Amino acid sequence: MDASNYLYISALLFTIGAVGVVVRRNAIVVFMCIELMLNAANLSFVTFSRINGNLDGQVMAFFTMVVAACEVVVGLAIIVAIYRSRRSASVDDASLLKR
Amino acid sequence: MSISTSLVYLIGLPFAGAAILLLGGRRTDKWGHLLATALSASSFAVGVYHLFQMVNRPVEMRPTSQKLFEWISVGSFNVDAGLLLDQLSICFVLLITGVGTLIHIYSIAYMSEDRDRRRFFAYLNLFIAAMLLLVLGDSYLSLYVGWEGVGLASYLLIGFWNQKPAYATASKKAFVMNRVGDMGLSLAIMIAFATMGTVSFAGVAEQVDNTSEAALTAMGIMLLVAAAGKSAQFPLQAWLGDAMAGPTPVSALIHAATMVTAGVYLITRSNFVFDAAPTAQLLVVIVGAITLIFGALIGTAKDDIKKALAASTMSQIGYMILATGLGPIGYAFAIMHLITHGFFKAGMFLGAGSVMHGMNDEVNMRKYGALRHFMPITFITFGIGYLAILGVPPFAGFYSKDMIIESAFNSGGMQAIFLGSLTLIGAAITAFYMTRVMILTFAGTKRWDEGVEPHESPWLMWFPMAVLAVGSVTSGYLLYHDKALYKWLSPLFEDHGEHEELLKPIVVSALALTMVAIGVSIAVYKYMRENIETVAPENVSWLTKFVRKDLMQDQFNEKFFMRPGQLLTKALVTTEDVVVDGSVRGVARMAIGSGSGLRGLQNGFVRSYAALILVGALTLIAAIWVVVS
Amino acid sequence: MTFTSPVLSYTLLSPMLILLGGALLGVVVEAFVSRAKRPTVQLTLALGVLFLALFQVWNIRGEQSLTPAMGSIIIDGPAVLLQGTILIISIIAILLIADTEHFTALPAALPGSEEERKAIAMGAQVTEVYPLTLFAVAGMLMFPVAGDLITLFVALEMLSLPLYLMAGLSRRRRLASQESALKYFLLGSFSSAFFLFGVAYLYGYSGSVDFAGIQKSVVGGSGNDVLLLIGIAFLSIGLLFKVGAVPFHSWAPDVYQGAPTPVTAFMAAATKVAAFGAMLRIYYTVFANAQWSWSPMLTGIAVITMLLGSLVAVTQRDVKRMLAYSSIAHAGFLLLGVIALNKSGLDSTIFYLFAYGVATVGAFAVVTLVRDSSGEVTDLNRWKGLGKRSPFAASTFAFFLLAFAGIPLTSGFIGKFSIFSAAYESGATGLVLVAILSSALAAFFYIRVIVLMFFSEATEDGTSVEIPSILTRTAIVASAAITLILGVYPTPLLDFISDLAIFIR
Amino acid sequence: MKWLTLLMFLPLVGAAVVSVLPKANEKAAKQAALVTTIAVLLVTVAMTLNFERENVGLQFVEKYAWIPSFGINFAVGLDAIALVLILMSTILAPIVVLAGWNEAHGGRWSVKTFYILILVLETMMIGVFAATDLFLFYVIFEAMLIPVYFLIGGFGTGERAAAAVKFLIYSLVGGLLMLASIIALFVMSGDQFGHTFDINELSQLQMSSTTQNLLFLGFFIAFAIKAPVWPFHTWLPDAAASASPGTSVLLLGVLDKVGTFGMIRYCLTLFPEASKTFTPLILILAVISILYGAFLAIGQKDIKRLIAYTSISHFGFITLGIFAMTTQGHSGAVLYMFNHAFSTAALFLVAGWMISRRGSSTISDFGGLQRVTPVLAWSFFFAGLSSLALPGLSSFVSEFLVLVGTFTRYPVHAIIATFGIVLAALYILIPVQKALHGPTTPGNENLKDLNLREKIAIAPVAAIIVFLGFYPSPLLKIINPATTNIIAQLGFTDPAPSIEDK
Repeated sequence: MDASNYLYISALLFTIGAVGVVVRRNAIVVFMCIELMLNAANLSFVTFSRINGNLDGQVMAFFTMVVAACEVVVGLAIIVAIYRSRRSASVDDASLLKR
Repeated sequence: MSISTSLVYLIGLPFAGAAILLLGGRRTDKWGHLLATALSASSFAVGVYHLFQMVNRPVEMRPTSQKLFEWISVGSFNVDAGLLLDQLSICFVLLITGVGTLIHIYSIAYMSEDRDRRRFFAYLNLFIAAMLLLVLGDSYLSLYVGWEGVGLASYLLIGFWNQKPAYATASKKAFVMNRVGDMGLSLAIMIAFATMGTVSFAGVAEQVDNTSEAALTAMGIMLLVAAAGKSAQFPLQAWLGDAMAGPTPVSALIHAATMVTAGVYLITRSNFVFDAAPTAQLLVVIVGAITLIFGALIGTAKDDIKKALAASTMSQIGYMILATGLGPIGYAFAIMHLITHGFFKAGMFLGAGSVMHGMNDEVNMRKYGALRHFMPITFITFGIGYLAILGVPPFAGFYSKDMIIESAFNSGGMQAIFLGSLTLIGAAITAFYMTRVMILTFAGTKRWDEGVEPHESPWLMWFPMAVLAVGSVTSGYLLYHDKALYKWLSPLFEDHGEHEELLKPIVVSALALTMVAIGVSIAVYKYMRENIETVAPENVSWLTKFVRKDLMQDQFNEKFFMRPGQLLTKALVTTEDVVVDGSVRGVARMAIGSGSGLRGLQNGFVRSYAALILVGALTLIAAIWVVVS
Repeated sequence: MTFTSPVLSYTLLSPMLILLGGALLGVVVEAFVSRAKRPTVQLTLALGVLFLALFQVWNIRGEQSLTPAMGSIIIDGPAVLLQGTILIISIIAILLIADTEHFTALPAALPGSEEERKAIAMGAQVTEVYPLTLFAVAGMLMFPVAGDLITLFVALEMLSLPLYLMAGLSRRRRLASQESALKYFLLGSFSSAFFLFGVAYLYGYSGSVDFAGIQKSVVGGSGNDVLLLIGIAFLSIGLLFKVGAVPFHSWAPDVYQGAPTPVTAFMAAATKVAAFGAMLRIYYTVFANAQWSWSPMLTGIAVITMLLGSLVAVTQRDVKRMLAYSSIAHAGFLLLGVIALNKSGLDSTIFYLFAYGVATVGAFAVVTLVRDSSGEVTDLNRWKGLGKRSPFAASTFAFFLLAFAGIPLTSGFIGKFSIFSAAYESGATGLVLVAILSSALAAFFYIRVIVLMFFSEATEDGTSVEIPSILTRTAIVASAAITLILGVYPTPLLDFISDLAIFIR
Repeated sequence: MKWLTLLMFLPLVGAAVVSVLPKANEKAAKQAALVTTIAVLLVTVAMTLNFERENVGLQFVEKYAWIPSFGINFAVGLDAIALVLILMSTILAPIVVLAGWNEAHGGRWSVKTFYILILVLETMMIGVFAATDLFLFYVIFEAMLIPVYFLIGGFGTGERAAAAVKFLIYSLVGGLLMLASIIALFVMSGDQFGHTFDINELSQLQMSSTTQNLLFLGFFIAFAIKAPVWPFHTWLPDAAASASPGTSVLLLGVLDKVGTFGMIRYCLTLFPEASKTFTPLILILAVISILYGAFLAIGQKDIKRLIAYTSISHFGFITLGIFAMTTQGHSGAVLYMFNHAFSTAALFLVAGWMISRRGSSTISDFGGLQRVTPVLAWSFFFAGLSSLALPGLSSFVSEFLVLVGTFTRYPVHAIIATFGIVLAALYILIPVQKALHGPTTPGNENLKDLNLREKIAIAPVAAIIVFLGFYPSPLLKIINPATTNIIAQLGFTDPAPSIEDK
């Protein structure tokens, strides 16, 4: 199977993630969409690693996972805090700051 | 040409007077008028001294000059502050300081009640100094300083009682119209420098032959504009009548004898320019001719004694200007008439002042009448002036005016007859309105307001009038005799020999006297018989109304200059606000507007921010797609 | 496959290591030092660490090495300059952070809850902010010296994650603060995803994640340009997001406004230095030979950034938001230096970053002084007449604004002049004209604020001005002094930068 | 001896002294300012006496490296034009301090602040004329906006804040345009012979005519805003109407001269070809300024705005003289700059006294002042006469030189400009009549005449006006070699008289 197909899937996943960020309201879902984008990137890394025939891409993917985990920690902390004060996880409700 | 070191005193003495009195303020109130008079008199004495010096020198050595200091020097533009006293300027010096001193004396009494008498004398001295500078400057630029200086003095003196708004307006009007003339003078100077590289009289005279006629014509016309402004000639004549707002001695000195004749001086001084620019010369004649009739006509309908005299002044100066326009044959006669006019018109103005003094400052002649019994001296001196202006022999005007009429007839060509006739008609009208003035003032019945008790003026006032009256009788003959003035002045002018005589002098005199007789008769017929009403009748012909309104001169100026000017000013003020400043404000508003618009992007929703980022990313991808394909 | 043990040059890495060590120590302090002593200990620790790192940076100023950490880190002149700048700015910012009045007593407590009141009554303080700051600084130090894309990505996250948290720590208006944290976090990770995706494509393009390898491919020009273009574009999105360039700027106003002001000061100034530092290295070395691919993109972005920043700033009514838009406009000006791609562009960008960063911290420091009973007052209408009530606050703030506006005798002018010259030298005449136009627009709103402070009458509910604590005062005075000195006699710094600022590749 | 640094340093010392004086002791601040400005004046006079008139190069040159990496030096030096303008500024300064003794009291800030600002401004006024390094010039050119901004906004009246902002924005926009040009010059100098800001070296730059034209415009518009030339003038009436009289004097008398000075020093020297290209356009703008300013002055109801518009008219004359490219025009323009400072100073100071006495600046609120306050009235009238360029007063000499210099090359422009002298009579005499003549308006009966301090302040101004009217030679002798040199360097010779040999 042609490796470039993986790239198309990766691009598709990335796009789905990006669109998801824009259209979904729940902060958790938005955040998951971002995770989807990161993973799309990971897929690309691995694919390119395969195409290029070296391991740098795979190493990068591991790094990404670690970083994503850190992001989850920070992100959930923020989302939980805001959920507790607002009793809502909708990102649209948090629009005090504007103009 | 000889060198003198004492010319500067002529100007310096009165100037010092003005400076002391103005800077000294109220401290000089007690003796200020005496100082001013003394300084004016000493200036006169210096003038007389110079006259004797001059007479005793050979003809070519008569002009005297004094270089004071380097005034303006930039590149090839070099003007020294220099004075020039020649045969022409000495006439003026003596007239200015002589008549000036008499009027100083007169004013001591005339202004004795005024709390600002000191200031008045300061202005008078300032005027004398400026006028002397005008006639003594050796270049157009020095003349210009005096030229505007007298304008300033005139402004100050017309507006001396400026707490009356009308008087303040009159003074402003005089200054502004004079400035129009001054503009002409400055342009003339610029033309002189641009084409001849010099602005001194001697330099210009030297270069005239090498200069194109077009340039000379342009310069001549600009000089004429200047002269018209200062001498109240058509079309810049309208200020003179209003200038009578000033105290009467001012009218006598500035607006009759001296300042208003500066135009005649300027044209005579620039004879070399006009002689080489026939078109300009023709225009001078035309302006003179129009003004002499114009002024005379205005004079026929004036009830204000001073304004009647002012109109007469305008008309008489018209004669002089006309004479200067005739070229070499006319210059000397213009100056001669100028001098005699200085005597008789100043005398009459002082007479008018004397009348007003006795009549509680009433100027309306319809409220005079029968004053000959109450003011005999005034009557006599005024009467002498009257005879002089009419040109009755042997009074001064007879000689000077007849010479001008004669020159007009002898100027050659068809224009000669036309000009000659005009001057004769002018003489007739002059006779009419002056007779009217005499009758209304001194003859007839009393038409005074209640409480007015006419009385003769004190000797300080009638003495100058008497002196001037003597001058009005004798000056004409003295100057005429043996062509004294003509010979005196002729070294300055290039007279090209004999002129054909269209009419013999005796014929001219006869014609002139006939015209005068006609004018007098009409006036006597009209004003001796009927009762004069104290208010001017309203049911008069349109012509009379027209003349009463000074031939619509003010209305004309208002309609064609003042109103459009005011409209333009208003329009520009609006333009400034709406267009010039408005466009800047518009740009600012636009910036703020677009800023507020863009602010809408920041709507507070994190998803739309993400969308914005996404749009940015898509744009980049689109751009890449364009680049790649 | 043999395992090569890593060779590390500890001296060259020491600034970062010191920071990381200090941050970890800070965490330990949180755990073991009593609550009462914590603020002092943490502050001392943070300041000590920062100064020590700065000292180390100074010591390595002449060094150049491609391999202090197996090629993952590059230390050269610009690296030293940028690290020094970040450290100096952080030191000043830490002085502001030390004023605990800005931070919530108990971040976990609900806003307005009994719990929170109790914490306040107890005098609790969020001393966690110090280690967080130190972690962020460590990330910032690493960002511009990264030698491969992995390090770059890790550094990016390392500087971002603590900042997300710090944005939510405000004591007053906690809802807004939390909101700003959320927005910053979501958008930040969103852009990180783009960044990462770009990294992936660059890897795909060159088969390498280190800068040297990518550069080789770019110079060789053999790879697939589509991959390169997408890679550069997406990588740039991540970087441009951090500097707040339009259209990736929308987080900035909201976060600047919502975050505690000392944090805003720190992030506005230091993040910008780090991000621009990384951009300089990437565009000046890695992609220098692919100028055709990124220069038009950056030019377009610079233009809209400068114009939008200035235009929108004109209409702002909140001082922090106004400063946010001002910082967006300044990001646009700084892009000029990146686009210039010449030595003077490099020099001037570094100078500008330093000057701007210091002035920014100073300006926000003044903002922290203007308060009423419910905390900071950022509504510009209530800044009216400040000049009368507090000449010190108003005049220093006015001075910083003048520096932002680029008035001569302030560092801002020298910065603007040098960066515009560099852009002009590179032939970007049109860009310079747009920059000049935006400067004119920008001047308008800076002056507006000065007018408010000095020439408008105070409103009824006038704000009081806090007597600045010694630390805040030091921060303000130091910033103002640096701004003035760099405006009057910038020669030493300019020469220093000019001598050092040469990338090794 | 380092004359110029001493000169620039002195006011700063004064400012430092004032700043340490106790706030309550206002009188001490005033006295310190007065003493300082007088000291500066004395130094300037000494410099003038040491100035070599025939030497057309720069004198009193000092040069210190400032930012070597950009080729920037702190370089100062004087040619005759700069000397004359510095002399003008330093004469005005003590007069302004003395005349405006009480004008700081209505301010937003302490009296001390006012004098510190004035003294700092004086340093900058000297520096801006003395700078021979373009960068230094620009720095001072921009930096001096700040003290003026605070002087207008802090010590002015009426819409002072708005006026101050308008002033600053206009000036900054102009300054930024100039900055664009300066950057271009800087980069080009780097390409051609190494970075420099020395104006002599910059004038050697090679550039295409398009470049030159564009850069010229950058400079010219900045100077035209400063000068101000129509249509860049609208900030001036607002600023002048709001500023205190003393500030207005410095604003119109000195700061605006930087614009016309810049035209000579920078536009003509750096871009000779472009100057020639744009001369026709600029001459038209100048003539429009003359007439437009005059008409607008006639239409004003506020005395300060009126004076501001008269200045726009006068600056039209100065610009006309500069771009007529004749020695008469140039010397006239430089002399005009000097003279205008004093005639405007006289007008503004006297108007200021009138306003502070009456509490209104509307012309129609005055009336009949001549009866009540003769000395005040005379001072105003005299200042007016100077403004309308009455022969015998200083402004006449310069105005006439400008006109005659223009006429020899551009007669049509000169003729149109000459109409300005009629309008001048109107814009002066109308307010004179309204304010001084006529019956005394109710409310004005008890106005006080000038006191001794005010008389002492106005006397030197009047003396200078009269003296230079009759004897401008001392100044012209200083100015002439410089202007002749500039004209010659630009490749112009005065048009020769069109005498034909018949």
